[in-house]
Amino acid sequence: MTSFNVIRWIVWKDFVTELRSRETISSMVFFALIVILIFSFSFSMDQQAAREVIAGIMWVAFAFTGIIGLGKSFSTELQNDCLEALQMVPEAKGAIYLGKVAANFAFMFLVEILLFPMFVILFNLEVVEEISLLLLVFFLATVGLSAIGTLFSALTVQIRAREVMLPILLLPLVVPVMIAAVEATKGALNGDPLAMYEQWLELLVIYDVVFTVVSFWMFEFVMDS
Amino acid sequence: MTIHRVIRKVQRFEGWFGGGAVLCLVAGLYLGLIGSPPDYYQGEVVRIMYIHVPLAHTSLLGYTVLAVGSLWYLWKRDPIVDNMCQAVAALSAVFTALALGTGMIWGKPTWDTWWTWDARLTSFTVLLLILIGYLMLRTFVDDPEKEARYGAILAIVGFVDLPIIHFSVEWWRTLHQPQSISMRGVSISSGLLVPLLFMSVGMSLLFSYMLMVRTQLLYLDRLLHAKKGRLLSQFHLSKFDS
Amino acid sequence: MIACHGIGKTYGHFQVLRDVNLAIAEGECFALFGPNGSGKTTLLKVLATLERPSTGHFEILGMHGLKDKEAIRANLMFLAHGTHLYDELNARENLAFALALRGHHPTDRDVKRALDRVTIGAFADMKVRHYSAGMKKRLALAKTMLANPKILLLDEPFTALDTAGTEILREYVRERLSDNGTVLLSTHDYDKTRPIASRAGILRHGALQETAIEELQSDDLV
Amino acid sequence: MTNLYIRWGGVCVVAIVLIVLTYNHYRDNLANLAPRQVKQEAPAGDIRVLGMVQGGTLETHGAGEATFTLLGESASLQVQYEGPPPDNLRELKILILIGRWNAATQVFEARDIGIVPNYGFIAGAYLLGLLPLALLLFAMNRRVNFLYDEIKTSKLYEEE
Amino acid sequence: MPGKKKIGMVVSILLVGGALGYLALGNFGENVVYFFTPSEVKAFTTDYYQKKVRVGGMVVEGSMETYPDRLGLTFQLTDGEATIPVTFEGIPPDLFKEGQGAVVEGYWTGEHRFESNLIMAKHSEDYMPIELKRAGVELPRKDFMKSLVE
Repeated sequence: MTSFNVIRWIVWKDFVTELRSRETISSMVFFALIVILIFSFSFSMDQQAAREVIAGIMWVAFAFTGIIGLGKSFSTELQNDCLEALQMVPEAKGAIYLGKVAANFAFMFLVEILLFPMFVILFNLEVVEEISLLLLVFFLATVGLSAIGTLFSALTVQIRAREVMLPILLLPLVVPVMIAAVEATKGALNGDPLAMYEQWLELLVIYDVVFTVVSFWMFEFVMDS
Repeated sequence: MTIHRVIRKVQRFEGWFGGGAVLCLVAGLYLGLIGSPPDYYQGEVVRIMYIHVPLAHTSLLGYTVLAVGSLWYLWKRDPIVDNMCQAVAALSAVFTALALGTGMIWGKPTWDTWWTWDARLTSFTVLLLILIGYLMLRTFVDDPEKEARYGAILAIVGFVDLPIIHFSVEWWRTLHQPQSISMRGVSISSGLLVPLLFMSVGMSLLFSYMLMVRTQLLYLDRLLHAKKGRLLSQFHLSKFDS
Repeated sequence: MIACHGIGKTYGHFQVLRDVNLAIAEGECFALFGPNGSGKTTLLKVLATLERPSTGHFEILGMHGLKDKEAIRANLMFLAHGTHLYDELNARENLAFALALRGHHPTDRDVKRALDRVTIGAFADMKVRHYSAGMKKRLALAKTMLANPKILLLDEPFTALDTAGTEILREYVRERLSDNGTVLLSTHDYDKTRPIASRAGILRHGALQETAIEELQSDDLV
Repeated sequence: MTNLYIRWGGVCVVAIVLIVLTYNHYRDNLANLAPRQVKQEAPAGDIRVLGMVQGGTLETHGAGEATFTLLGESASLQVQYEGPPPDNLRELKILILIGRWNAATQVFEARDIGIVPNYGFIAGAYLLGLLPLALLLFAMNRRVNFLYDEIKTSKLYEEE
Repeated sequence: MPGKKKIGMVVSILLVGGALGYLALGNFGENVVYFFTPSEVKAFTTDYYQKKVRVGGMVVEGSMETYPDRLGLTFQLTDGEATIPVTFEGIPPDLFKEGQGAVVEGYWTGEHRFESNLIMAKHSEDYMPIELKRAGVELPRKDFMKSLVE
């Protein structure tokens, strides 16, 4: 099981690097806090109004912090040309992809878990009942974002203007994730009956499956000429 | 290099495509603007359909060609297929933008708004954004081999994403009328259908013709630059040897 | 064993390599000279399966360079200009990670011996971030030693290395050659290369000219 | 190059013929009057009046008869409609009425109802749809010709 | 190894194709609550009261009434089985009229009235000349509710 080993080592390396430098997660959290702050300036909200727009604000914050994390994920590989070493790994590239997806997913999910209480406190939400459903939505949407985001992070890191191109290429492609995540989050926060938004959960599952598989194969062509 | 030969063969009929496009479009325009009656409900404005619907269809056709060509490129690595992909992306982007534009003009008198975040408008906008991203991506890579490869990856991922985007925005909100021509039958009366068919065929022919011209353009461009580059290197070498 | 057949590479409108033909047998060390921008690094990257040649093809150990990339990579190390080291990891972790990706799991004793051989054993638990350029180069060399590949590609290996480091590197190259390995190195430094290279060639504007190493003059190499 | 210009000249001629034909076909429908003009000028014969059906004034009597008030910008008209069963008659809708103005009773006697034709939108859509395509194609054709010439004259061409 | 890769590829294509097919063709479209029908609205439990929902149906002929003094109207929306009263504030879209389909967005109140602030009129996908329409020609119509869904 060498490919499983590769996955494990990639995740290990990303975690140790992150633990020692704390660059990615701290910048993600800080950026998200600024987003929350700016949104709280631009909307003066009572609780009812907050419920309408909070899901959108939340996912805007999550998506942009996620893009910061995804961009970092491969741009750290550029120091000392480590990317070349990854490209020269004899194993199939899919293992590297899965390792990177796992690491990126973990970082993004961790940041979302850290930020969610902030939203609850700052926007006066009541969520105690629906917390497990919300976590499920976060989980599914983050899998989708990191699956396709990892592919494009690896792609854009090898071109000019990479910081600009990652969101330009990624955001149109994750439109379904954003719509589904926002609608499902809104439903859960409103305490709507599950029947009203379970379709969005199914859409997220479909998206996750499709893009994990497609990106897995495409990653080979990103890393390998 | 079989595809090379096929392309060369098709290119020979380029003129037929162009001529056919002009004939069909002229017939379609005459029928659409003069020969066909107004709709019972929308009145004269329905004539915008004859230009809007073919543009939209053709841009989707273009995206399909792009995805198939990209797969082909990743498999065979034939540079002329990549030239075709680049050409079809640019043309699809233009056709999509024009479909959106004419759709907006149709929306004003019928829905009383230039723009609404309706399902099909949204998904076409996303399609346009993906195509523009594709074209931008290609300008940011120095190595033509990498440029082609990355472009192909984006095109394939985008193509797989297209139905999901379509469904997600469709459930999210929809206002656009359903398709008039579908597996369940045609709900356009013949007087209005004939010009639409003419315009559709004409627009597809026009698209194919433009695609051929543009592929040729990019191929010649590449050829010229390659030759020039080779001459440049030769010049350096000869200077060095003397 | 390396064999190139008419390799060419174009970047945009610029032709970096033109029709490079080259054959290096087992136990041979080929030195690639040439001014800056002549395409040395590009040639090495093509052979390291990092870039796809625009024209031509090549074989390494009898395996097709575009079809059997994975098998080639298992038998090849590329000591590139970048050292392929992670700044936040220490020397041991860097070695463990890089080799694990290649499917090797060296024992602690092997690691210690390799680090001692490049004389950085004392800094084994220090983050690479605090290393000097020469130390990084030595650590990369230790990594190569542990992987022990049949084919060794060295991109300007003597830069940043002091006299002692150069000697360690040359010693290792000799060891590989006596073990029937193949070495291709690009360099500007005629004097440091002379003792190990068995053949040499000059790249000029992407075209390779093979010459006997004795005939090279150092002003040729500017 | 001359071939190219001849071909595109032909396309332009066809386009102009189409435009002229279309304009002729619709010339009669282009003139509309506002309710204010009708009241002031009291034109005789068939006229076309454009306005909005005022809310709460529509009364239908049978299939093909109705009375309502047509609201213009600064004036309104009493309308009596007699004709084929109207499909598009509803309150708060902008319409074109075809009929005659009875100056004696101050009632507009409509015999047909048309939808606002919005020719401007149609012309705009067709121009927007076709003009950029034509320009783009023309530019590409010219560029291809230019490239062929360039490759020929600079003696760069050889079979690859 | 190539054999393994081939199996992986086939499995992947099946997975992607299956997921997309499920999305496009499966009965997924049917249990999507894009909008409720009036009969479903009538059966709402209190959970759904005051929740923003969409209801699709046909505007009952002759049920439309406008307010003389302000913009807005009331009408009945039906799906053939149940009929609900709808009140609407604002200017209705140009295509909205009796006997046509409409999707309204708003709240179902406890008093069994639907308060809407957004009407999405569907202009039907039928196109025909006015002479034919007056002659009473009907195009082969599809199931009405189905035409709303798609």
